[in-house]
Amino acid sequence: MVDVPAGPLPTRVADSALRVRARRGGELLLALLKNPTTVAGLVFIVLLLGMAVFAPLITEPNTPDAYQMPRDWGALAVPPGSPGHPLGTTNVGGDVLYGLVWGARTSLRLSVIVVSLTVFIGVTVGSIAGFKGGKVDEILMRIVDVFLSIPELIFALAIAAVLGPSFRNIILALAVVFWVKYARIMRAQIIHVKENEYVDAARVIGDSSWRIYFKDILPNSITPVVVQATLDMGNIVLVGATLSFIGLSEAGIAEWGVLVSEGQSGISAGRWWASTFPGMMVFLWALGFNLFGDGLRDVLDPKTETSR
Amino acid sequence: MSLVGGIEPKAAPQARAAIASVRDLRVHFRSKVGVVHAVDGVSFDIGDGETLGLVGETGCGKSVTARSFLDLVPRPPGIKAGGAIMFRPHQACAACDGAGCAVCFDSGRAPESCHSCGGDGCERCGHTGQHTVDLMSISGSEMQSIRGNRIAMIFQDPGKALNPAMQIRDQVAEVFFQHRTADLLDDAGLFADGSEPGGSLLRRKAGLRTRRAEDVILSLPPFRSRRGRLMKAVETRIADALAETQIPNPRKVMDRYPHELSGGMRQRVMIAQALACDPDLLIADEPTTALDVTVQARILQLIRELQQRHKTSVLYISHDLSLVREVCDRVAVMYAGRIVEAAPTTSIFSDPHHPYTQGLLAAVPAASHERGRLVAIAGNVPELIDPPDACRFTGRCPFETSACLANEPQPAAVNGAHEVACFIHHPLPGADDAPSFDRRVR
Amino acid sequence: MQIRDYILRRLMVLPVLIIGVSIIVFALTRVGGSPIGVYLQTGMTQEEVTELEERFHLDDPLPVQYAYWAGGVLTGELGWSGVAAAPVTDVFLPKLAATMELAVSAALVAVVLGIALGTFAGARRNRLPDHITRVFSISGAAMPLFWFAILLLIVFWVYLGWFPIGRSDPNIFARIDHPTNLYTIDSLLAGDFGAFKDAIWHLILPAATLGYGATAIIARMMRSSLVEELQEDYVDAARAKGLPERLVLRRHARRNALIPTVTVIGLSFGFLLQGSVVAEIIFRWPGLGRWMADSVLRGDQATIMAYVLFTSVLFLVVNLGVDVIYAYLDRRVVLGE
Amino acid sequence: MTAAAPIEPALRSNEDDLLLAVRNLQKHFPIREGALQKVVGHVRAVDGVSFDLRRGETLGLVGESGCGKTTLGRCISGLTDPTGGGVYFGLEGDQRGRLDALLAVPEDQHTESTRADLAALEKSHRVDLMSGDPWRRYRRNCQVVFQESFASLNPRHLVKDIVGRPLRVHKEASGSALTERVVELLEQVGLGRQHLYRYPHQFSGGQRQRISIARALALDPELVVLDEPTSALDVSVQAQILNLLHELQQELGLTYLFITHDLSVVRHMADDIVVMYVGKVAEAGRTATIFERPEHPYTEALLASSPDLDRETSVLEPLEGSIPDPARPPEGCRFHTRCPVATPACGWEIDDIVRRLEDVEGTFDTLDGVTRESPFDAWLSFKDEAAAANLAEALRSDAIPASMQSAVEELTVDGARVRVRFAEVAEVPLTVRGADHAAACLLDRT
Repeated sequence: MVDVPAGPLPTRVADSALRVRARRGGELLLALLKNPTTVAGLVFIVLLLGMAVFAPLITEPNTPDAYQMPRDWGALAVPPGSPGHPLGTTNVGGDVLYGLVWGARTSLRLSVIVVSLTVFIGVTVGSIAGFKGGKVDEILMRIVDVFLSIPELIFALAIAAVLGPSFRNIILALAVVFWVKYARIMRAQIIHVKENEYVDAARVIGDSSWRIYFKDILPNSITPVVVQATLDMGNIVLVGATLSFIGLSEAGIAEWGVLVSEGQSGISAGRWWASTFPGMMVFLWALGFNLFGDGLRDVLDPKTETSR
Repeated sequence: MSLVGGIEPKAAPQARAAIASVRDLRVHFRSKVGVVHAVDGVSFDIGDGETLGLVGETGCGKSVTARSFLDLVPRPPGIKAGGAIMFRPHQACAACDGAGCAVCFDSGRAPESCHSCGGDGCERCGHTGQHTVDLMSISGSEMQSIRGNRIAMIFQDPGKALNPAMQIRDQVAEVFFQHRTADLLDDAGLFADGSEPGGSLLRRKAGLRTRRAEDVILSLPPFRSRRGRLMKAVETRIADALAETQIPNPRKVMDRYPHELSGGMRQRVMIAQALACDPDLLIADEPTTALDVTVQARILQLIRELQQRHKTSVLYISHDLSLVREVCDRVAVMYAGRIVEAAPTTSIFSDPHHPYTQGLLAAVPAASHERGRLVAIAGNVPELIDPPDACRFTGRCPFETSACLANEPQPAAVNGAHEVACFIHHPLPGADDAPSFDRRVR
Repeated sequence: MQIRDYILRRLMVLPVLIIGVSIIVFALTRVGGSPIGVYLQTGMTQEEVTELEERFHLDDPLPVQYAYWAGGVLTGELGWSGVAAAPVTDVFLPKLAATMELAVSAALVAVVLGIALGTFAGARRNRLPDHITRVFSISGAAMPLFWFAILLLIVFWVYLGWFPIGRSDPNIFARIDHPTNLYTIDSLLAGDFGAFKDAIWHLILPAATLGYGATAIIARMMRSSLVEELQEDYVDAARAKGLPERLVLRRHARRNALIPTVTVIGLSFGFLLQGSVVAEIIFRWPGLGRWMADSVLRGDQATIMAYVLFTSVLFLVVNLGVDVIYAYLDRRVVLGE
Repeated sequence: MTAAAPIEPALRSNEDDLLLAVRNLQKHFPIREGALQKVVGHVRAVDGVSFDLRRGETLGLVGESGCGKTTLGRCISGLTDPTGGGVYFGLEGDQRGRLDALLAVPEDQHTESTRADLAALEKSHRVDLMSGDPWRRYRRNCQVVFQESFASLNPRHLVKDIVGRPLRVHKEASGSALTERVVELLEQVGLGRQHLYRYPHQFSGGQRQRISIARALALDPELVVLDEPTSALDVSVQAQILNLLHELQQELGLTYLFITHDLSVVRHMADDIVVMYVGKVAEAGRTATIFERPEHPYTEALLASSPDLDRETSVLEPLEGSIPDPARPPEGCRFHTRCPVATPACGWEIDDIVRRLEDVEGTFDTLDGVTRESPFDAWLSFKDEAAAANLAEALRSDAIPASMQSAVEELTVDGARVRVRFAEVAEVPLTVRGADHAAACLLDRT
């Protein structure tokens, strides 16, 4: 309603494409940092990723397999603040702090692998459906609808159960369940972007439809996928931890869901720390990525992007 | 006086004061890059029964000015930075009780006498003796009683201005329920003897206040027939309003949804809804821009006819000069948040004074302009962020001088009703290099 | 396109999806090796094994096996549940009632609270209530259900002791008969107010666990669609008619904002089904979810497959219902975008 | 259906200045409905249009929304394939004459050789059948400038990439030579080197259209299709763009197909005008003749309704009714449903009964069936005899125009059924009205 003209912004004469793209990136980052919730999300992410990367420095890695929880038989279920175990131990002597730190690394591994897998599969299938259209689109979308009709967690649960409990199987189960989301987003975006006149303009100058896909359609369709991927970095750890909590992962590994599950038996006896701290980590991890993802969506949303 | 579709000119009620006078209106917007002075000191009058055209290009502030009448500018980001809009609402004409007579020029409406001075003129009513309110400062409830009742508005895209998920009947009925509750009850013959079973519920129904649960109660046998009578009363009024705007078969249209009607038909429903309570002032925000040429012509003729018949004053917002020439009695040209020129239609088109108006008229691709020789005003509309105290057309004006850069020209009369805000016509006393038409800069 | 065509088209797609789901479920049963394992006892001879395989048609080509399997499912023969030590179909209904009682009560809370919160925030864009709702709904989406349930348990059961665990006090439960297996309804039918209070008291914590996430999802959608509707021209037109702000909100903006939110309510039902698995484990609630969790741990394939099939069909039917409401509420949809 | 009668192009150019020939172009979009999405009808957006495009001149394509002008533009620029007829490019010497002769041969009288000739001609000249070199040549020579200045530039590309892309695609230049050529193009449209490294959202509407024009000129084409280039711009910015387009045409000898709904813009810019109504040509001719002596009632109404600075306000009654549905175009002359001077032979049909009387209270409330022998002849059956009699009465009253009344050849009431038969009328063809001026109307207004 406010018909304030966009008008040319007084920008210095830039001499190279790189500097302009860098300035553009700077503009986006600046807009991101303006929103307090996004900054909070970013802070959580940096802290958690830092924990994951510097795990060996924070706590001595367990030999032979750093991902197995070290047992301190002398201190079974000691409360937080006791010597050597700032956050206490589980009822089998596992140090909770060690579990948190190395659990962060497991979660990072899980989310990075699953997100990259699902984005790749989803974007490919979505692009084929969106770009080809017609019968191919119809069939692919029916398959996607079938996958989407089974609630995420229950589907992953069934796959992991059939494959047998193991961390690797959880990754596989999550990949099979989560790729459809990206296929649907990508297809919708491509059909939306295909209508824009700059795609017609590219056809008029005689560019090949393959190059039009990579130069015009993909770059303008990828934003919602990036936003969803950021959100899923959080959601995948959430669902993964739930699967481990239910018991589909290997006992004794440094994984937050497993720790919460093992700590659960001590609750009625008042031993709350073994479940509370790992559960909180899952929450912070998911919260961080969700907050940052939400902020990213507002900034990258084409409506706001072009009106700046 | 221009005429459309062969309607002869009408006698303008000169005796009465302007229906609305805008005085130094300022509306600014807080944006990411600073405070935008979208409307920055706008003043004009709308004569009683007159059609005033407010013309300007995108971003000149014409739409913000129009919406300020009904306080529809969202705050934030909008800021009421100053000025006043004095409005003189009418009431039913005492002589003919609204039927229309010579006293009220057949409009059925006559001005209210000023509450504070009883009609002999005082400060509050701007010495007009007529009841006056400042739309920029009245209370919310008072504004509500004016919106849709004394001042109505029609919008640019009728497709968007009607609620897509609501039948035409319910949308138009809202105006009657909101402003004509008592009349509806009388029409339905309710409360004739002072009380009715379930009276309070019926009153709330007639005033749009009932919740879903109360509606259910009202549909039960003891109240059903009374509710039926009330609905029949409002439906007759809706049918009359729709028929007024030449909508064929109004009863059938009432049951339709907006997306089932054509663009022209939707605009007619909007106009029927606006004129339902016979307002004193109709604000038309580019009502025909989204319509085809032939449909636009019919809608313009309809607006003109209704304006003549009901003597409604009209504030017509548009960016199309040749359209405004056909519809309006007077025209005010806006540029960058200010009025640069205002005059009767005939004189502003035949003898434009302000360089911007001249540039605009020369830029319209009319037949008489040779191809390729259109006068294209150079440059772009200026950024209105904390604008300097100078004429806003500088940087694009062919005759500008240092005087124009130093201070802001105020609108002043040139001859009779023709006002212009330019130092060429009103040179500043003592300014050395006053601009003139024979000294071109670019 | 009439509403009739729109619904017809949706109805035609439903069986295709259900068949698709059944194919996936069948594939899952075959992925983990032949299902013969459940029936094998130690020390069986080879002939007995081959005889078993013939009986269960395990030696035929896959499509034929699928046909027999699907035939069995349709006739209600869902196989044997090792966990419940009984055929799946016998145990299914009472457990379904328990889960439904939990899911529906959580859904009621979520729909009412979610819409109210979303409206409250949407109408006050970028002011304090809006930010609070955004943080509430984002944390709701990010909240791990198992952690939230454990926190509730620690605070309200271990330390404060306000709420009991499990579905009901065993002897009160035994006191009345259970025609519908919905414990709250049964107690009302039996007119036993004490039992009803007990049932409600047991229901609060698990319903709160599920309700929080679902409320967050619905509130987030309601807020964003209300903000979008408030920017439409017809809202300004309603104000220009002289309607007070609360009527503009109630009769126009909110009603249209509800339409997309209805779809999300359908989707959040899926969220409740998933959440019930976790909530039932922690609060020892004897529903389908817990039965599924135990079956998963014990590799009891028949139950898992029955559960997946059932929840998917239920989810599809609920969403079809939501679609019909959506088409009915918003005539534009019937015209097709 | 190949036209039996010879195709009479609305505008005929002489041999040497012919750039492009459009012959009986049709584009129908299928309408799918019902649960199975089966095709129930066709939107006949373009329904048989023929004209020539003269080299170096501007042809204005004007009409209201839904008349098919944009679809026609997309067929000519090769963005959409027509469902009938064709766009022919690069016809030299007598090729056009041979083509018209071959197209005029009715389907059954084609011999082997004529069929082969036609196929050969179409293979190398018809835009949607071309391939290899002829296609590449056409593609370079026909460019487009779009209306929505926002959506026609890729928001993620810099101006240097947008304007330079055609040159890179056709490998005309690369590296610094490419940059220089782009700067040259930018200067040609009034921009400069300082705009090279900027994104589209950093420009005003007018500047974005200049970038669009620069891109269109990159391969120095012969024909530029301008699809409502200035409709989204303000008057002063529009003037800048129209002046620029005119200068470029003079300098580079460009041919423009100027598509717009704004009559004052088309009068200012176009040498010839084609007025379209519901997918067909209503009138075509030199701009001056059309504006001074419109022959088709629709053109006359269009000119009268559009406000014009030079003319005193119009006194003509604005048009009745609204634009008919392109999926069921009216018979005979497509304008007869709204035409103030319609004659009995203008194509009155059964649908007109519904169009005219549906707004009269109660006429069709009890109608329960229409059995059609043809668009002109049908039985209308009602539930009660009174309604049937009422309809028959209405068809004799002034509820319907006099010309429609006299077009009724048979009107019999049989109980609750009414049989109505109108005079069968063929489609109204374009008739020549003077040098290079044709109109599709039965009336001769001179």
